[in-house]
Amino acid sequence: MGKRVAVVGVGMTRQRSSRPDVNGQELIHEAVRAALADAGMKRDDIDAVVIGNMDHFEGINYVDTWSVDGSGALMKPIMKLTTGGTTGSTVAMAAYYHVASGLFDRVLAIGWEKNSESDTTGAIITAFDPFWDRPIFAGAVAGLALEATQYMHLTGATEEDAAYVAVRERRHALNNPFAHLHINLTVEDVMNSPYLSWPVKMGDMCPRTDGACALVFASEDLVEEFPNQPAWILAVADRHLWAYTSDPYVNQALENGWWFPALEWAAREVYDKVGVREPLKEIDVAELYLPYSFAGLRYMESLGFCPRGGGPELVRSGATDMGGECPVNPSGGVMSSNAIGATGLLRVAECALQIQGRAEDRQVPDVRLALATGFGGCFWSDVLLMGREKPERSRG
Amino acid sequence: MAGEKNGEGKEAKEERKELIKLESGEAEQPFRWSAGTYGSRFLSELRDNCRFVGVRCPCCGRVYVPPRRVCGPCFRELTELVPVSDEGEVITFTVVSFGFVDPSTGRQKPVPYGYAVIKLDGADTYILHYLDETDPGKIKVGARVKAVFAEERSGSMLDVKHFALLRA
Amino acid sequence: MEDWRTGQEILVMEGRIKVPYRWAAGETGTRYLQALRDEMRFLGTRCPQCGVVYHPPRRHCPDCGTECEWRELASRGVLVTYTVVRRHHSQLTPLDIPFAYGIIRLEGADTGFLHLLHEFAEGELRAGMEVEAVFATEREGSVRDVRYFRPLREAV
Amino acid sequence: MEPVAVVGVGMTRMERERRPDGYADLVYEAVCLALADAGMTIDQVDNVVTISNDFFDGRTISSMAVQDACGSYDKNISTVEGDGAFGAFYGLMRILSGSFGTTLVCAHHKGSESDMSLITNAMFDPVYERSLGIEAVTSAALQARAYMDRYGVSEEDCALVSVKNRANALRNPLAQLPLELTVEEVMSSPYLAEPLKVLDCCPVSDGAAALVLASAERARKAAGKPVWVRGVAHCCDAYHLGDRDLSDVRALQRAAAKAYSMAGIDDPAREIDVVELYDAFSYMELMWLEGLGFCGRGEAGRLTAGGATSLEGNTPVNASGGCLAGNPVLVAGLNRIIECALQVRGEAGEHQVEGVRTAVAQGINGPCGQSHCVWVLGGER
Repeated sequence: MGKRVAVVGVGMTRQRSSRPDVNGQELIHEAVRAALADAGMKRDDIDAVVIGNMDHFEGINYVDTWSVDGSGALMKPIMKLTTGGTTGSTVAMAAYYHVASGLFDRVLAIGWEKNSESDTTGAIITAFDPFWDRPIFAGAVAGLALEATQYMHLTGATEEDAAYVAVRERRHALNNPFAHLHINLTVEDVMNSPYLSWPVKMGDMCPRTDGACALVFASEDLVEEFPNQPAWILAVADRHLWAYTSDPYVNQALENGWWFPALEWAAREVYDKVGVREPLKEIDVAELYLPYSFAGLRYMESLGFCPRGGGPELVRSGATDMGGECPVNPSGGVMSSNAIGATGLLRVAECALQIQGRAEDRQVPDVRLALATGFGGCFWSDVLLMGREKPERSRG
Repeated sequence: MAGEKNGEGKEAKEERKELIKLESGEAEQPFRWSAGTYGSRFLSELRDNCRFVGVRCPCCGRVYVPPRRVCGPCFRELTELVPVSDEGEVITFTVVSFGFVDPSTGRQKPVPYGYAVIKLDGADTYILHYLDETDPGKIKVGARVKAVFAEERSGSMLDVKHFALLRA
Repeated sequence: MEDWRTGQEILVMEGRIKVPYRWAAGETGTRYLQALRDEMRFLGTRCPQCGVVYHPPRRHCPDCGTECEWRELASRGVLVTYTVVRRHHSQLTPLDIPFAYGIIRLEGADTGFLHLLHEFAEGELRAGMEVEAVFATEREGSVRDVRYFRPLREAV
Repeated sequence: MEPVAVVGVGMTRMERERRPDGYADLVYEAVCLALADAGMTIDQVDNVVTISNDFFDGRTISSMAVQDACGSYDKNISTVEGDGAFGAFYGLMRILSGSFGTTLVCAHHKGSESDMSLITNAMFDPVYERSLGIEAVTSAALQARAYMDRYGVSEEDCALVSVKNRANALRNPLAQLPLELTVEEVMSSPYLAEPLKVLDCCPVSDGAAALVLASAERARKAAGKPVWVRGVAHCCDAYHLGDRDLSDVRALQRAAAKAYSMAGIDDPAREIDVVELYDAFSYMELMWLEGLGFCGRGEAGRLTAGGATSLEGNTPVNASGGCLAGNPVLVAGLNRIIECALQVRGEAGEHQVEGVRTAVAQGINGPCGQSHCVWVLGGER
């Protein structure tokens, strides 16, 4: 049986549009140093390092070996994982399995990106098939716009419904000193912002960000050593289903009304493992990878927070605001900071802080159960459930 | 949490202080991607016959367009070639209006353009392609479209210039 | 029925990834490159904890993470190892063939750094020999502001 | 460590150019072979780890291309970007965690589609090194020179590795470059970057591989003879080439020491029967043999010349022909593990070594073997 695993140290850089004052290794180092200090550790205490980003955003191959000056992996095991937008959550899951395996007791997970160093859309387009997709595809913004169009068509949701999500995320970010965007937007501001790719407007999208995040994962045998309360990983799951950018639309139709199968199936797996039946009631806070506003409607439905088509009503009800039944993205989420390789890991970091009661101005009271997700690839999903109480057994 | 103070107020400092950046300039990574046997069949049919083909899964019956060797859900090898129509239906669409670099050229891609996820008649999976319309008000989910082929064809998706909206 | 896959003509796409990059040297890298560009001087950084002088400079020690301090280095040093390159590559080859890559430990530094060697006679290069930097006339703030290193010539 | 076994293996042929098949086609072939070998269907695979590299594939999220082909539909899946030995390690950990009983690990590579020099130039730092044009072969040449200078190893010593491994490849039907060579022929092949000559270097290859790992309980249900993972570890040295003594093998030594201690091995030369290591360049086999503790530093040339590492020797090294006989990058480390598993099973065919009970496989990441992963496999738990 595997070890139970907790997050015991959190480090992040301030998320910024551009960090020309540091190179990539130095940016990574900032987050690593913060995480080690937070966990009261020295570099020598780390048993292994897991790192992730997307190669073509910085144009650096073999980032695991390149990063050593900053990651602290000198003469240690380091492994790179990359799965696109889900990279950060993938890294968190890999760190979890490193510790759960019993082979490593203290593992550093690092996610980072310097989006300022390239053309983000240009780099993302290279994720898609050079024959079928690449000549036409226009990157994440336009890809998400396809989803938004379909969502509105199927549910009757409006652009204004989505704007409420954008406003909530930016309002929450005002409480987070690490967030990239600190702007107070109104629904009108979002509605009046220019179209990037119809129906997606500037105000609906995440920014391009430079930033890094590092977490320390520790085995149940050692959690007493650390100054922070452990934030336990209760369950993790992912689904990466498709190979071509138009496949997800197919599967929705074929799987008899599955809305977003990758997210639904992964969520179902972690809910079953932990025994969650009514997510909205039972989960105290959610840090979700919502790369744009419409995701804040549709993905809530896929996660079982409301019935299909119920996203707009849920968001307008205030249930996902600070003080609501289940605040979503108290950090401001992806729409306020998106250093892609760091983004999924930041969701886990924020859940850890919430569980530990250390989220300061963005703290939700008495968090016992927190949900983190990663989104990316071709509508792929990673899902992690975290909690305050040590689980009865390991059930990754 | 131990937050890092670096990065605070940097924006202001940058104006005063030079920070060097190194540029990749004209550097590029060239590739010779094989379309594979299945992709080559699809593309040569486009090039030579202005025709779309797919492959049918012997297990679930799905017709994959463009063709591929494996049906993911069934994990079965696909062999049966199936002709599909050059007409179909818009599943979803967008109109791109923001500027970005085309990674195939290193230059800005011309915008605006409309593109769609299209279900060809007889296919169960969809393709992406350009539409001949840039006004989102004039495009509808469910609209009928037909492929318009290029005069000069070389065996690529761009052998189809775009899909034309069929107006009633 | 014959399998259609047998004898299918295979199409190959000549493509490329050409995403433009602008890599930040950072404050540490900028100061280093400015010294090369403006003063034709090499700078390293020293870890106050380990005592190691790193070149190229590091903001923090890769070994212990301590913040490093600046040190001036000579523009000559010892060739640690080298390779004479005989194959030309259209995008990569920086100098006329044959040239060499070398790892050079400058006077004052504890680590070597990678650069080019030129102006050497066939068979002249040896590990342990002294080499000196030859700077470019037009300098723009990159490691190529040093054109290459060459075997140290005694002052004429 | 709880017992975990390799229960199914599959490798495609390694070829200069496998034009009719894309990444997905190659992966499907390897996965089907591994499942058949394990006597399993895809339903018995609990989770999947794929291995690929966005640069080599010319594709961000390179794993996306193989989602259908790796059989991961509605399963947990992740992707390691690095050599197969590292990816397999992640697959192993996912079983040890207790969450999964089996992991399918697969890797693909098509060297024919990219420019190896440009791809490997991109592993060098964009601020300090990349504009110098350094890449895999020229950086390896720096290391070869440093090693040869320090220990008095000759080019002929290295050439002998090429001769031996290409000859071994004559017995491996999956090898790309089986050759009957002489040391003189290697010596007279043209220099790419001194002291490396064309015949000291691995070819550019296309290929894929897959293996199935299983817990003890699940291994009992598999068809073939389980090959147990007795120890595995990895370790990474400094990044900038000048920060390292390139002739040094300390990261490999540390990884090997950990893997050996897990496996209870005190004297590798005596206790290990066969080695498959990452010989992308001939000199690497010598350096890595020393790092793996089969002889003292600087002695591997003599060991090789004495025949100890030949098919008939005490510890045959790269009986399959190694990377010198075919190097689909990333797949290479998986191939090393698979070859070891086949040797332990006694099913390596023409290049089978007599009486193999324990085998060592090694893979590397980064320039000049910066990061090493070492696996010890054996017939007994």
